[in-house]
Amino acid sequence: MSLFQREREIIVDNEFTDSFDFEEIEEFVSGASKNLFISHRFATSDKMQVQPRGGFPTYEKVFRLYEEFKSAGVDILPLTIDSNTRLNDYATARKMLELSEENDTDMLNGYPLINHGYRTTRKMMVHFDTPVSLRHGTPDARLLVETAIASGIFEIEGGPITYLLPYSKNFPLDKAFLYWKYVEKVCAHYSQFNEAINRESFGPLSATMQPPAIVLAIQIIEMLLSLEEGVRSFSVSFSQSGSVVQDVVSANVLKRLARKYADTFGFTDAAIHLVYHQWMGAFPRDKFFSDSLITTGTVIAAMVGADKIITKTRNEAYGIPTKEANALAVANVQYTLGILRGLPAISDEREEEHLERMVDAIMQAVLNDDADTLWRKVYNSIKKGYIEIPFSPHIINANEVITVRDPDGNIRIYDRGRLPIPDDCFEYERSKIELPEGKRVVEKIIEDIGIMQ
Amino acid sequence: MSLFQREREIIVDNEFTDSFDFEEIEEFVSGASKNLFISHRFATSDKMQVQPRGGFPTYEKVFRLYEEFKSAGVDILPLTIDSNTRLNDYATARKMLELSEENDTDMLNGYPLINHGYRTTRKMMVHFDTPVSLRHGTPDARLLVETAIASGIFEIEGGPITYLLPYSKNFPLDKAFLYWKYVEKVCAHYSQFNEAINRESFGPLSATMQPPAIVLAIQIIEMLLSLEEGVRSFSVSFSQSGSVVQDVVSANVLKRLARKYADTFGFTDAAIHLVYHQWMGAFPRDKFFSDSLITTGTVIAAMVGADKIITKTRNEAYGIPTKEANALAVANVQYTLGILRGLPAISDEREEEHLERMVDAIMQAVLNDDADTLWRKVYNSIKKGYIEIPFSPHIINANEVITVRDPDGNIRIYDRGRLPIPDDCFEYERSKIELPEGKRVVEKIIEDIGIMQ
Amino acid sequence: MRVVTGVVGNDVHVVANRLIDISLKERGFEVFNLGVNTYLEEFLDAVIETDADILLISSLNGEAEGWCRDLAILKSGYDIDERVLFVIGGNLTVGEMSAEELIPRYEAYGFDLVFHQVDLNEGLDILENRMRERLR
Amino acid sequence: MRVVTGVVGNDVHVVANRLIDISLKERGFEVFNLGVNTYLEEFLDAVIETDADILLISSLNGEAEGWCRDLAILKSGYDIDERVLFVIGGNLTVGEMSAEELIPRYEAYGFDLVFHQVDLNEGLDILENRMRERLR
Ligand code: B12
Ligand code: B12
Repeated sequence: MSLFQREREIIVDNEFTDSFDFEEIEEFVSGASKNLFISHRFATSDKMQVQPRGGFPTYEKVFRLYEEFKSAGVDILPLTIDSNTRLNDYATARKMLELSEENDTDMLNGYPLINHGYRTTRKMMVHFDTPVSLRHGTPDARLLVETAIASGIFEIEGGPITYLLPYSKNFPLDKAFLYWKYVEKVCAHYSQFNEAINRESFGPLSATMQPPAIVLAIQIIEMLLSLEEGVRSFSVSFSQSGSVVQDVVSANVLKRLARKYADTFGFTDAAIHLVYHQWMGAFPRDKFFSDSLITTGTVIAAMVGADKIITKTRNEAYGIPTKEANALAVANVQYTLGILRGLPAISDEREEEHLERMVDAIMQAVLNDDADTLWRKVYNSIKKGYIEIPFSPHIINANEVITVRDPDGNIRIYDRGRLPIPDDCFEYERSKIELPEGKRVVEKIIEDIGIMQ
Repeated sequence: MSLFQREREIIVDNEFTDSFDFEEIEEFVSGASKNLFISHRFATSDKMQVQPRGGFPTYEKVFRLYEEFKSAGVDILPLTIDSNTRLNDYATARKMLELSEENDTDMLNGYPLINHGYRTTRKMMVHFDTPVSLRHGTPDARLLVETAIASGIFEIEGGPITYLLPYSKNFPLDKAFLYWKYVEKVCAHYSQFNEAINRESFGPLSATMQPPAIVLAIQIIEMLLSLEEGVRSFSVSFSQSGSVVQDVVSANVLKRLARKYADTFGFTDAAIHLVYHQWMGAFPRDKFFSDSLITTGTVIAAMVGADKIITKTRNEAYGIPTKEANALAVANVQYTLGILRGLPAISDEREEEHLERMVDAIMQAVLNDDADTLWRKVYNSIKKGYIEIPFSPHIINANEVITVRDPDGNIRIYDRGRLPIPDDCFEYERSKIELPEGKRVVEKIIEDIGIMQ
Repeated sequence: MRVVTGVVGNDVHVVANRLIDISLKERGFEVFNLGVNTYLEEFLDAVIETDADILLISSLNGEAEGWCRDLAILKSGYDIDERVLFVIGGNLTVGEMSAEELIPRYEAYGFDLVFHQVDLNEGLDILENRMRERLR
Repeated sequence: MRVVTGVVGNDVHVVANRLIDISLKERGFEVFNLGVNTYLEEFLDAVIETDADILLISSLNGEAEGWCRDLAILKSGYDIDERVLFVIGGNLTVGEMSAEELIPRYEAYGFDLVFHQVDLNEGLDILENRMRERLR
């Protein structure tokens, strides 16, 4: 038995899991319906795939949620995991699940996949015969991903940076890298048997004033870390920035650079997809305004040419959406995509070159690090502040970069911290910023955070 | 007294009007608040002006409608006239108004302006101190426009073609031209005393499969007919076509050509504005889909750079909207305009040149007609079928042009009838059309009419 | 089978009328289309002139009720065959009203089939079925 | 005046917390910001350590109630000055619940001021007024 296989045995041998039958699971994956694979869907459909978020504690409620989504015309189903499971606290998750089942109220903010187990969960996945995407935010997702794939969930979101810096205060970074290395390997392993398991990075980060240069660099890095372990179907992503042009520029550059870096690293056979998240920041309280914001995001997604769109709901400012509100958003987005015709191909050469140079510069700084492996280079770069995420709650995050919006709504770098971008690029960014006489930067930032409200 | 003034005296001397005091009216216009003039608003604001449609029988209901609009953040108020008044049937309008007042139900589908009279109506206009746009659809709008301006309504929609061919079955065309000549003169006359009275053409026409070449030619013609009589502030318009690129192309060409023809005719001092109508065709029955369609239209309006947008409501497929539904649309449109930032400047040179050549060709054919005045040239051109409106109910309309959508949703000319467009342009149009094997043109047209449903 | 059709009153919405024309012809009816802006008297005249089996009225702009409430009175003045089927469809009220509330009213005015916000071909299918039943 | 602040429980929503920090400082408070992911015990420890006048807790992810229902019991174990003001604000429930239903619950847990979906500065204005009243 290989070392890796031994590690897997240990991981899945847990008092909260029923025994893992790896042989049976491989057989299941080998024979699984192509319809369960988003990688297959991407390969065979030109339509932008519509995917909401969502998960409930009990099997029945998720089942009903999926039915609702299906009748709204969903393309990809989500499975959002509860926060105890995210923190590997399966005991609490079990207790809360039991309470939820007994009292018919939700005591968890998602589906405790480990407690339900793959044998049960698989029934649902096979029943709906639709690709499912695992949404979690777990630094140590090893057992979760084993269970997900065994259940028939063939897309795994996240990554060592994007599921850590925005989601955690002090989880050790090096551990996150190693745990995710395991996840990549498992995904690569199962990809041999049938269509590829798709991995997706989480580009929205903290969803607040993220400069595209940072988002894109992180997307490319997580893609490379994944491809290095053998994954061959990967989605890079980002979220609506608040400026249409900036979204278009980000999409064009991200598509180009992701391909370039994948090829340079020798992964010419990897399929790369683009995912667009509707506005991830603070939503308006008015539900009709939220609808408008959602539709606007859909139009932009179509303009940037995304392969998949991840939807929000009119309840966003309030709380976890009801299944009805969630399905309504899916139906509206599908309707909007259906009526959008004759979209122009847009580009902005100057901005694209500018962004490309910044991303390349960050990538060079990372790749030039002395360490021997890519993940260590990245780890060092984060510690050195070459990479950081504005509004990350994590203690290791440099917290030096400051961004504000220019008059067109583009997010610009006001203070570059230790970001290794060329001086002239930084000057260009600064030149775009207009701070009205007497207005302090913080006031501007507060205003900029709330632009959709 | 001039001949024209004598004509005016006759027109306003009507058993349904209270006596017209022209001197007082001129004084009123001279001293009127600048806020009542949309021409002034256009000159002093860069913001896209948001205007709904709407009108009710009684003064009180219009008052409450305006209050609702104001609190939704409206920029321009509408006054939609009832259909009896449109047909100059003031007796029926009076009866129905009385019934409406007595029974507190609406027996008219708009405001019977003649019956209310200018003295009463002016109170409302002065109270709200906001530009009001007169929406009617009246071939003989002479008395209506006299009353409107005397009331403080300083924007008049319509024109001899656009308020006739889509709105009437057999009203004589030559009469329409002469009656509208009167309207233009009155508008020009009052424009001397204060800011200019704005005239607006109705570009949506029959709102069904209108090819841009026809729309643009008619817009330019109505503009010239108006400027000829001394009007100096004019809005050309068109409605959402169903293809984003086609809208952008139409807007770019219309702005360019309207200016060009105005200048060529010596009206270099005329201010020309662009108005965009949200989707005017068949709406979906689902009200949330209607919201999505409305928001999509708002995004496109912003992309084409309209000076004003005219809104629809989520009730469109059902009936005359309630004031609440109407105001909701205004609020949503304002919200959407508020969050749209960093819009790209789009153009499509090839399509623009192509459209420009078609419009120029139609204009040349019209201008080359033997007649001595522009309105007669236009009149002849319509009779000859050089100009026609698909899906016009009017008996004089040629009804030969057939249009279908290409795969990108652009409306293309399938049969050019007697439209004087160059052969190579027509070939280009035809080359874009793809009719699936075995599909009949009518099936395709039916499908194309219902694309937003 | 002969059908007289058109749009009643001061209504200029011609699009559905054009489609009805096409669809009726495709279904094998002989169609006399009076177009938009047609008054009730004109419809009844045409029914008699053409010896039609069906009168199929459209109304879209919400005015239908005002124009049709006098149908019964008017009918009695004409010598119209009992067997002529009176059909009306489109958007039959100003504002919003449920079909349950609306249909009985129009039936009371003298219509045999009433289609409020019903798709054209759905309505014409029902019409054809009704005519087939009659023939049996 | 000293304020201890932070986001309670497993909640990582840091944006409001950063803004609260700035706004409190601007208003002249001495701020001890424990950041996100802070447990109730840590808050109470900090109040005692810093001799704070106000404890201002945020919660955004809907978990607040689970973490705060034991406040009273916990408080009794500490020797906390009667005069310390307990404030909580943010998005205080999973899903939707009206403020009328929600505020009394949190008051019962031992909070003096409860702001559910209330804007930051609106809340801080009220807080300042309350503190001024006390000083009188
Ligand atoms: C295009 C349009 C126009 C065009 C018409 C161009 C033309 N000459 O045809 C223009 C812009 C000129 C126009 C003008 C007006 N319109 Co208009 N218009 C529309 C719109 C947007 C689409 C109509 C259309 O063409 N649909 C496509 C065709 C294929 O479908 P349809 O007409 O809905 O018919 C379907 C069914 O009803 C059915 N059907 C029709 N007849 C029959 C008969 C039978 C037997 C059966 C079974 C089925 C059937 O078949 C069709 C296909 O399924 C509708 C709103 C909507 N539906 O989205 C408003 C609408 C019909 N208009 C309306 C009004 C009020 C007007 C105006 C009075 C202006 C105003 N105050 O706003 C004017 C004046 C018209 C007049 N004097 O009649 C109202 C009617 C209100 C009501 N019923 O309460 C509507 C509903 C809009 C609204 N919500 O206010 N309009
Ligand atoms: C950005 C965001 C994120 C980012 C956070 C990045 C970061 N590290 O900060 C990311 C994407 C990582 C994220 C993750 C998650 N999020 Co989140 N997120 C949001 C979002 C869209 C905006 C929050 C924000 O930054 N707003 C801007 C700031 C300035 O405003 P604010 O936080 O709303 O606070 C205002 C007031 O509440 C007030 N306030 C706050 N504290 C206090 C205190 C006092 C005393 C006073 C007076 C006022 C006050 O002041 C602020 C300004 O007015 C909200 C939805 C929304 N509001 O639109 C959801 C939301 C808060 N998230 C939610 C959830 C559930 C999650 C997740 C669990 C994932 C999931 N299941 O979907 C995770 C995990 C987080 C965790 N473990 O805690 C839910 C909470 C549900 C509930 N309460 O019922 C929300 C409401 C979305 C939703 N409708 O589902 N999220």
